[in-house]
Amino acid sequence: MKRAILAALGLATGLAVPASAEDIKVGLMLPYSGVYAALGNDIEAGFNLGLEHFGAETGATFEIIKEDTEVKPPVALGKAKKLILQDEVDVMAGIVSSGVLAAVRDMVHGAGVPLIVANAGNDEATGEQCSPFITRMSFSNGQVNRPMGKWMYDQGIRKVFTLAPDYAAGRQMIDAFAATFTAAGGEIVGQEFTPFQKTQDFGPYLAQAKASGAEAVFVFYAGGEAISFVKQYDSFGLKAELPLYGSGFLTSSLYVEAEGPAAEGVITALHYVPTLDNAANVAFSEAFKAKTGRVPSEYAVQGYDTARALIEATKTGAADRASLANALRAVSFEGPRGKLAIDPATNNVVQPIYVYETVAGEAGLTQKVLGALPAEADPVNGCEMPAITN
Amino acid sequence: MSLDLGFWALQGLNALQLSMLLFLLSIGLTVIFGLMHFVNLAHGSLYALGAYFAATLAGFGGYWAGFFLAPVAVAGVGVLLYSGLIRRMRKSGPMAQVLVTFGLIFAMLDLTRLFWGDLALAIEVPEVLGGRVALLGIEYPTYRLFIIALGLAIFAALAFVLGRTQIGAMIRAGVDNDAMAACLGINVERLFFIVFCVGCALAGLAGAVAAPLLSVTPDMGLQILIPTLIVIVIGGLGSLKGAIAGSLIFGFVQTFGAVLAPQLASVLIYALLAAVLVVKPVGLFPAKG
Amino acid sequence: MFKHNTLRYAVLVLLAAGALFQALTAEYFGLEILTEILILAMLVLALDIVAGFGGMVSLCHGALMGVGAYAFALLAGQAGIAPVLAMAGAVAFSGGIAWVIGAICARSHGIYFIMATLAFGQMAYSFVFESPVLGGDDGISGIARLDLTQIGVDLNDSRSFALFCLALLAVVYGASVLILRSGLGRSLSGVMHNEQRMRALGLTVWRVKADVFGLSGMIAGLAGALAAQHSMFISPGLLSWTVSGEALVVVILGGLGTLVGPLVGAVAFVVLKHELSAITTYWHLIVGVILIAVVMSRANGIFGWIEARWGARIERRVADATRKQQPDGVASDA
Amino acid sequence: MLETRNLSKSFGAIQVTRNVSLKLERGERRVILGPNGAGKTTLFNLLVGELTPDAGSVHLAGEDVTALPVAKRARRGLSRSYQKNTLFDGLTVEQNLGLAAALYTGHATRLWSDSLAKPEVREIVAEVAEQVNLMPHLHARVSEVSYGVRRQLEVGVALATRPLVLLMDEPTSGVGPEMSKGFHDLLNNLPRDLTLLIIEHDMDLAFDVADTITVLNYGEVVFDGLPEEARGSKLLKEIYLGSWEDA
Repeated sequence: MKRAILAALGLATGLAVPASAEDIKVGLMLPYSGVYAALGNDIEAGFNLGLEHFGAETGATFEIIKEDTEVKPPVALGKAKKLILQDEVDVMAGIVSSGVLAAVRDMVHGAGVPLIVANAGNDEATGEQCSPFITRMSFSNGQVNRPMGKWMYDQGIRKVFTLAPDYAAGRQMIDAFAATFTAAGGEIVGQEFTPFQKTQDFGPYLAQAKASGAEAVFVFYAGGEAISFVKQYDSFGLKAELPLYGSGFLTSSLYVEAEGPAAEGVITALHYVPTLDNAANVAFSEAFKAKTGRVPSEYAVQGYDTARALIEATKTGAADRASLANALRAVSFEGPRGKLAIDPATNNVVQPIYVYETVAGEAGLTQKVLGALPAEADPVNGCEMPAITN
Repeated sequence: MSLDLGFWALQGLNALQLSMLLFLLSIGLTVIFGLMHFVNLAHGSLYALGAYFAATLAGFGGYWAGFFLAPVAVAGVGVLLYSGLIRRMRKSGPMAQVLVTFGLIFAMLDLTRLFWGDLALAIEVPEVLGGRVALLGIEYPTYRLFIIALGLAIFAALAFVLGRTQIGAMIRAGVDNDAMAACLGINVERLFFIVFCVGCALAGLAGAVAAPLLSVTPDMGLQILIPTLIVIVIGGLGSLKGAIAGSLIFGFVQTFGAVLAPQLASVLIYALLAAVLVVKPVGLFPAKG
Repeated sequence: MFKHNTLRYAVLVLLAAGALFQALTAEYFGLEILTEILILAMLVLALDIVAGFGGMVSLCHGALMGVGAYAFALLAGQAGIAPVLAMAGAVAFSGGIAWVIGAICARSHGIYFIMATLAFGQMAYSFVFESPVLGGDDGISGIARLDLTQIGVDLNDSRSFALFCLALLAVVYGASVLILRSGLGRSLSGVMHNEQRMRALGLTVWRVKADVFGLSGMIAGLAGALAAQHSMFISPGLLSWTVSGEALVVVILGGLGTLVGPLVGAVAFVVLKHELSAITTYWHLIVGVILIAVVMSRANGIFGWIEARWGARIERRVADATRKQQPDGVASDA
Repeated sequence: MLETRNLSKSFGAIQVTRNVSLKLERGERRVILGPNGAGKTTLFNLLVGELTPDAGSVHLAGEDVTALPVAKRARRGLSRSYQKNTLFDGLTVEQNLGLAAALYTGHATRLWSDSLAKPEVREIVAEVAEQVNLMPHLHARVSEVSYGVRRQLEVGVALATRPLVLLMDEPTSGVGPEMSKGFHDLLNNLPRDLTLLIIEHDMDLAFDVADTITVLNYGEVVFDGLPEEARGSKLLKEIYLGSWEDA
């Protein structure tokens, strides 16, 4: 969006505010149309809330320029170029789909503009393709699923059937789970990848899962596919004999209402659960509910923490592209999802992973946290982080 | 993996279920084409609209309110489309029609977003159709059986109407040669109108029926459009036989392709379509020779 | 049958001047938009040749462009071939694919042709989407632009790249005119006006259709190779049928079968899209409504409308002028 | 030059061509007579390849062309005009002739030259335009000229491919007596070595130009001979000429 929204924050109080009052231009790249529009809206709501909550802690003011990526890589790349070269933003944030991130990566890296990734989780972005300018506050595909392998084995599950959409993220999520599950001693008895965004009927795959002799099914689906999958899984009556596990996106609070009772009893792992019992989360989720009337999703918290990371970075006095990039890599704070820090080796966030079960609550479905798995830094995955030179 | 008879029976039912859903969509599109030579690319959008209407209505009056009223509401939209656009586009070439309805896809996609937002909606399966039925030695979701039964019932009803009733004879005459039909004193214009509305209602019904199975999202119409087009082109435009044959071919190729050759699943159906077009450029069972 | 007239020349000169002016003076984002227009213009020229002069309404030209883009990326990137040769290879490859599609679809007409090309386009899309070698959904990044430093041009500079695209578009326009004015192009017009008669006169119709479709595919492939270099990144979305649909929209918006019109359409479409998407995320709705209005208006697009309104008047004036110059009153055939 | 052997064709249960055997010598001008529905046009379609026969064969200049598609037969010198104008309506008369002529000269599929600008093509166009009296209309669009001119063009386009054998399907269909007379001259002006097969209803014209006459009835050859014999044939009178004598 061309209309710049001037967020003049951090005035008045004057107590903890550092003396320097820099104005920082932020390019916010999110999908406002297309299949991920709902995600984009949630991230933005979280981001705005983050600015509101923590903006007073820094002397910097933020001018936000919003751009719609439409989830189309070429469109997003054009918008990124515009933000960097024409609007001359100091920092960029957002990006939902991995395809879009892959498209803008070279541009951002080449131009030396710090980018805070607020969703896209492809492993390479903080692996082989890592850049000192790209810091990820959301998650990596492997990170979310890796702990689940061991955890499920520890629950006594030995044979698992996996399902995911046939694209890079789907494969990365499943691979990470399969690696730790088999390392622990479990067996993957079947694996199917369904045509991405083209599969509406999961029946054929569910029949295969049933016939595979597995003790449980582990899946990754998100968005509309997650809703269809969970409902169809339940309608085939598989939930009782073949418990459903997965990546937490499957039963994200954004979609769980649409899934209805079919989602009850599904156990998944994610970096955020709305019902986490800590002060930061209570404050965040209360404020988010008051603003939007919805329970915050993992996407909302990613937006929230992205804003917070930006503010934390500016608190160090960083105001230009290079210093912001350096400051972002050193950010760490305690937020709604617990203690977060950026791993300087990959620039990916290090965070605890929560296993939760979707259960019926007083007002609709809610999440019961079964356990918090300790934070682990991703393997370096071929990332050779060059130093930033001015 | 133990692939016993039950497994194949299950997959067969899955294929049949998918076929019937596609049949509900393609029959409207194909008869509209056969009769009016009109290609409505926005047919998928009407399906999405049906799902949204059903989701909204289900919020007030439960599943059955959506099931019965959504097709009516979509037919109402059909009336608007017909009097506003379609009637004026009748004499235009296929390209103009493709483009106008392409524009409609754009417009209707954003209209659904405007009215219903970007978040996915859902409908619960009604109590009666929840659960599973044991048959052929397997358990199969009742709702899916309901879709199969509904598809077959609509097929039977349409076969009866087209084959045994006066209006059916009029439609067949119109498909065969509309100028001749007009000469025989058939009010072709009114016939078109009726068929178009029924086609829309069937698309709406398909949407309402699919909604509890899938999720209701703005792009569901775009997703279903290509399969529907493949069905009617394979089957041959304009005929009931073509629609049911095309639907069955698509359903079974898609389902068993996914099981037997997952890597090829999505290319397979296009390759089949290309093959059909090479051998029979007008599809397997066209309405005219 | 294609013919330039005064109005067409005038619009061409205006467009070229406008593009040059924009290329030399525009700010960064202006250059982005200009390049987008130039590449789209190339694609719609390719489409107008087959649809406007051959009656072959293709819904696979977006896919052909994508094939060109992927072929370029693979040849230049993975295979390490010199970018100039990779571009030639990409053009040849997409031309070959287009020839085969044209040959197979030549027997189909009207809506069947549209559907058949749609099927082939989707087949290519699915193939690319599902191929890990081609990057699947994530696409391929890090595509290098042509290296023209030897002649003192750095294509990594946006302005140079825009000028480069403009030059290529001019070449492509010239080539399109030559194709349409060649024996092959004339015969294609004959086929569009009366396929049965051309056959009865001894023309192997499918060959002509396939040949022209192949040539058109080469142009689409070139557009693809440029698109890949422009964004330095490609993804399967490039091959989606909606891209073909949009290209068809542009051709219609501009004026089918006028060659100049689609260029006007490309300018109008891209500018409209950017202006609207800056205002609202519901810009598809507005574009959809405009499209419906244009097609319903029965005018042959923007340019067709201008041609019908003012073209006749200008032609008459020119004819009068020439008649005055030639006292014997023999008006030359323009 | 053109020969058929036992040509047969049915549409469903209706046999429209029965065992037709014809033989035309080079330069022969033959008129086909027969009532409506006798299968004359079907025979033409079989000859040029727009229909495939159920049985029998077609030979052109001694070669069996039964298996050849329309275009290939045309390139071997078989040309036809249609009963219902089959022209390039949006184009000019000159372009109509040029498209056909380019197919003869071989410029029709070339990419490097404009077929219509080629001297060889222009020469044929001028010649044919002269032959069929189209000179005044060359630059007019087909849609702008009168029906009579279009009939002339219909023959002109067929002639512009410089055929060995020309099949004319009712060239005077729908034109007035004055025009008919014009066609008479036109036919007489055609080169003598061009083999002609004409479906014609205008009896004066038919008997005047014909070297030989074939009469079809219910898809069958019921008469094959000289015009004089045809006039006297009783059988012919019964099935066909009765109506002519009344006229």
